[in-house]
Amino acid sequence: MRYLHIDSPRPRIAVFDFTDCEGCELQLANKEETLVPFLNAVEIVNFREIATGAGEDYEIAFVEGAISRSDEVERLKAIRGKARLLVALGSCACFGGVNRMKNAYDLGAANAEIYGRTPKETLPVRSVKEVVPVDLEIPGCPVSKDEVERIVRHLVLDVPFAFHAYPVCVECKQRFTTCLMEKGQLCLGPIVRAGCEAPCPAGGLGCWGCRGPAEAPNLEEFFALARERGFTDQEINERMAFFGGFEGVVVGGTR
Amino acid sequence: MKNLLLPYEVTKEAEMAEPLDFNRRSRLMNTHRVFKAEISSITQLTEKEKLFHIRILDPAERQRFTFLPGQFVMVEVPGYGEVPISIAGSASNRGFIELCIRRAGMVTSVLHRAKAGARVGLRGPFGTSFPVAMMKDHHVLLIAGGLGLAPLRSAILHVTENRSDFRNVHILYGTKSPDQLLFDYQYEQWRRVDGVNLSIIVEEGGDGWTGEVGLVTRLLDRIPIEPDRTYAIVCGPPVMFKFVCNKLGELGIPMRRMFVSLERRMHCGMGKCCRCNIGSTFTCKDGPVFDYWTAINLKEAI
Amino acid sequence: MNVDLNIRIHPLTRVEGHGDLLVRVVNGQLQEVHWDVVETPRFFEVMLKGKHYTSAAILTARICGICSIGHALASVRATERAFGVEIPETAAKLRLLAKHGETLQSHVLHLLFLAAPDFLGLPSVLPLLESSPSTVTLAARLKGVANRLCEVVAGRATHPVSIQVGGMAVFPDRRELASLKAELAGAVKDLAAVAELFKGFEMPAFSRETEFVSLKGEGSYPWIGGALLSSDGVERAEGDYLRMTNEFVDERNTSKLCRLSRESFAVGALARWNNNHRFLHPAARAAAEELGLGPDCHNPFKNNLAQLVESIHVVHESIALIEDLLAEPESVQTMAEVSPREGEGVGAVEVPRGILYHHYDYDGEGRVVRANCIIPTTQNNLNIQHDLKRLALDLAADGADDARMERLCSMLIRAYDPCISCSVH
Amino acid sequence: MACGTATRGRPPRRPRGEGFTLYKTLRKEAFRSVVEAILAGSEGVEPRRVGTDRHGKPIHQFLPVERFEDIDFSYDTTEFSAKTYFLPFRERLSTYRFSDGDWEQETRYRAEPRALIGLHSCDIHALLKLDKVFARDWYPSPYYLSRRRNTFILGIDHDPCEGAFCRSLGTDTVTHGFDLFLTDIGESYFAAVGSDRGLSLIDRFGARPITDEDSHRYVAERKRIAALMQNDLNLNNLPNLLDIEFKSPIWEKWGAKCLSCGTCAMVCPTCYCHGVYERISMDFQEGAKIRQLHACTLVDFAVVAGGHNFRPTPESRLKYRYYHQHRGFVEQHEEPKCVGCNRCGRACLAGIAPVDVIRELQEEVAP
Repeated sequence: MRYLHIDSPRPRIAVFDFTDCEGCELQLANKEETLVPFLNAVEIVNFREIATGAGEDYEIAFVEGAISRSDEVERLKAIRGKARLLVALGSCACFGGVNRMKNAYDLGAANAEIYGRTPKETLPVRSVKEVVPVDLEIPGCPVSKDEVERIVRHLVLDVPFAFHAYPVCVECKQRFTTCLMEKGQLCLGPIVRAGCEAPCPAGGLGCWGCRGPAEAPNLEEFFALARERGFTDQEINERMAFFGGFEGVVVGGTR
Repeated sequence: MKNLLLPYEVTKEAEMAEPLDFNRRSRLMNTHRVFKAEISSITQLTEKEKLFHIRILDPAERQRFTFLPGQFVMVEVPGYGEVPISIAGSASNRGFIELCIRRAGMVTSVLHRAKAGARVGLRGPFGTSFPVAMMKDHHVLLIAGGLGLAPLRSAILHVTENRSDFRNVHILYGTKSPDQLLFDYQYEQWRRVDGVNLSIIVEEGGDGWTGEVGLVTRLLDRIPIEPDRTYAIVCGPPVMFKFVCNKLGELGIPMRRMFVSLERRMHCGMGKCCRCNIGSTFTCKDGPVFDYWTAINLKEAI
Repeated sequence: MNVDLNIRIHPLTRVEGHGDLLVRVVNGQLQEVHWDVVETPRFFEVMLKGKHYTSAAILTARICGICSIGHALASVRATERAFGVEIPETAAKLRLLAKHGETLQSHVLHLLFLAAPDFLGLPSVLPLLESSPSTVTLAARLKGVANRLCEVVAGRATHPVSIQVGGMAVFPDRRELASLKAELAGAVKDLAAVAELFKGFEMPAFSRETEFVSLKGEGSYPWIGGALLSSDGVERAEGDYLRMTNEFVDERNTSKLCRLSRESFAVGALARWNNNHRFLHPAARAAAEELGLGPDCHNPFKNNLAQLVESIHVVHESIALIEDLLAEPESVQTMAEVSPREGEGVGAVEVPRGILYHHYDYDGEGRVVRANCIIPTTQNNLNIQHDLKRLALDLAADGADDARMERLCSMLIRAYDPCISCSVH
Repeated sequence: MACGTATRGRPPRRPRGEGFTLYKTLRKEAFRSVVEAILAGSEGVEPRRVGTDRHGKPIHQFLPVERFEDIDFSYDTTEFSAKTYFLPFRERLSTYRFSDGDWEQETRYRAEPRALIGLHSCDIHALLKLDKVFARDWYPSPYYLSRRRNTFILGIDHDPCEGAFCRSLGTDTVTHGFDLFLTDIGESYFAAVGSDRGLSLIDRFGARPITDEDSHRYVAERKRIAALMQNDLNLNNLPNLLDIEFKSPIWEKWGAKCLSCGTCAMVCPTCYCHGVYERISMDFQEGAKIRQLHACTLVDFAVVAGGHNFRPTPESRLKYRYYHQHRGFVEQHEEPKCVGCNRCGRACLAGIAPVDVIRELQEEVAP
């Protein structure tokens, strides 16, 4: 790519995964209409899910998943050591994701319940940035490929990227989705960062907050209006805790 | 309902036949067409600011592009976006347009990486201008703080090029530190123009600085001012022009004869997007140059 | 021949999740062969405890990014059976359509992106971008149709949103359904091209007598719910899945392991083919014959062919389903009333890699008391190990070198299209 | 006055449909044929029932409809306005094609014929206000004009909508800005004809000149509707009031409630604030310049390059919204931007309704 008389080489990227479902990696192979140019825009040197051969000379590492085992901590640190830029891909990497709910349970008992007398190693779930410094976080469960594409273009051209500051409501309006709160469902849309194009409310599911909070959300008013509509503090808290993006935010003082 | 009216279309030829009526009721219909231009040279002014010389490629379009000091253009970097930039060069120069651009957002950082020869687009010019015609036969105070020198430079160049039109001319310029001084290589040239006084001041001098230290308002203390025969143009951040204008007010200059240039983020330049609105005023078409009376009466302006 | 081989692959590539392969041959004698699943445990069954029924499917979809629709379907089915909810017929059709979208997407991803490079002697699909861009375009087009089918019907291709307890939350946009129907007609042609490609691939000659477990077809090729069937003659009700799986834990794996009548059994496309091929669409059966996939096939490499045959089947069935759905009136109901009650329910669904079970116990408030999920790859893991052992023995006896041993062992595991993250949930 | 014809280099100042209005009557039986004739030749957008809200009330949207049966003319207010058919949420303004360091710009603004059937008078007023910004002000927008000129508008009269305060803004009746506007006068419709294409259409289906009796019936019907209007908000003093109350604690109170979600502006029939951004295609061969509607209540509306936010608080943004609606627009165009449809009030989850905010402002100064 040569533009404005600036040469932009294809960045060498690697994709790694940790405690996760690999759904975000899968998005990298989705959005088929632009898949070929997407794969051509970068040089993939390490991507276990789709390619054999593990190059170590990458500049940008995309890391999917939360961290929940000691070998993962070591592996992540090694990746951080090699990558010029470390990108947390998806809600698990950014916030711990659904995995974070595990931390609310006794891990010993959990292990005994699942594995009986042969327990497996497990640590409380952490997000990537809780273990190593992160340069860029792309939230979403799964991530939006469109957003990933935009970010990759910015990485190729080496210009700063900004996420939408506003909440999901804007994108529901854009696609004529009738407000689910008006239909009687709980929806975190008013306090969650847009950029997903609001597929969930359009599919009949209120927002569960996988992208984390929008910029300066009005939590107090949101809690008040949700309560007014008959939703309990427990419901709201469970919803906000689901993807880990609202860590530390609680309505009603108990959790 | 077939055969409804087709949309009105404008060809380049038709458009060229229309007078380019800056910021008055323009009939130009292809509102987003840009002049294709080339960055002919780039000068690093400070760590964050570069001066771009930009030449419109089509000779007829180049000839047609004229502006008044204080106006701005939308600089289009295709694929990245548009940014509003005040013209820093002389209105009499038909060869190229000078833009002093600070690296701040996405588009400006791309521009900072561009090399000479790169092609960009220009839309405009837009907005109101400094009242150079009214200033004729008056004393002139040209005061800038920081990046404010960029829009003010077009006024400075107008005044120096038409020196005989004006009485006493004072240019006062202040920045935070010496390394932020813009166009330092031109100060000598401006000073040599007969009867132009240039004073520079910085807030924090540091080693090697032998010039004045303090706020730009300090420079005003030493200038003899004839309030009823003086125009002032003040460019800089709101906090700076507020202090300067208050001081000028104390010296007896009427607010209607002080002019300031306001900064907002224009997206369209045509008074449509509302992003640059201050209260009910569009900075892009009612501004960016306002007299100080109007400016202080804009809700939330300062 | 006295050959020494020492193959360690950590982790295996072009599969979903982390698994290690180890083969050690000394003096032509097989010393050790292991397929170890080392994926990080996530404890979904524990996290489900106390969750409201409305969040169970949303949570369990996150077990797997590839078969999230299958998980959501098994989850809502388990819950609906616990609550005694009958979903509207239209919802059942929509669910099957979403299921087909996922099956096609997953099979195409496996066949063309993950498996085909083995047959072409390439490390991945990426070099094809240069050497054979039309193959990549074909794969992308097929996967695109499949993903759009999921998006239109389930709201999203990964982690669906419309599959909810009681039915489907929305009826899809009719214009989009209609355009999908046209696209699927194109997919029929594209799949014929894929079949041509695979006809040229040499399936390794390998066979091992295996017990195959799947849903039991009754009138149609089975995908969602119904009786469970083994090729060794075991037949049980959906709710009796525990006696069909017999899960246990070992030291080396973070995935559990399963067995039934023998030392191990297999699930997945080949199992479904063996148990239910007579219910396939005629076009799919014809393709099987062309590809050399016969009934009672015990060559695990041919799971690839069974996936291809199933892909053809689901495309044809999807076209018919869309025609049906387009005939539905505007006012058609897609959700049933749901009132939670105490009780338990099991949902069994044929996901791309085999039969998947979700089992929940609910309290009277509709909150999960106990949950159990058994994943296809969990059921396949032991069978993969036994297949590997046999394959390694054969190859060692044949005097295979490192490269051949590594290639075929990797291919064998890949042929199962294992979903390792899934198996360690 | 005849409508201007487009000539090269001189766009008409007025959009089609404005100016002289003539009246006819149309038999009710012919109505369906009129609608079907429109649908046969262009995409039709009509009020359509899409569900029910949590109180069991029907929700309507303006959506493309293919069959007459699917249109629900008895709608109250649609959740979203019809502005999207003139100002889409997202619109490509220009395309740049790159080649070896250079680029070419391409701009298109052709619109396909469309018909909006069943608009209420307030929504037609909304279009007239948008006309002032995009068709009659400096730099008329070709994107807007091409859609406006290619959209056939058939309006209908209706009983007052719940919560609306259109009467306070004079938007409960309309005299221009449409092709046809129908009022139910019993056996037939009293049709106001705003364009030649509207006239030739109803003439094809047996429209007749009005009689005195038709006029009486029409006036009676208008009286009946006017009597049903509930809101009696007087907005005359509002522009002035907004200046005086710029620092009122009222803004603090409502600002604290505002979610900054932009819903009010998104559903508004006249809100046109937008942002312009560009995207490069994945193959780096093409750049697109895109206009996307923004909202003055969104957190980053007044952020400038470098990061400074001129309106950092919800309070300052909400206040600006009212200021623009009822003060700024008046200064520019001699009328408020608001049409009183109360879509923003209905859609606001936090319950910020313009009627309440305005009443409080007015009471604040009243002793």
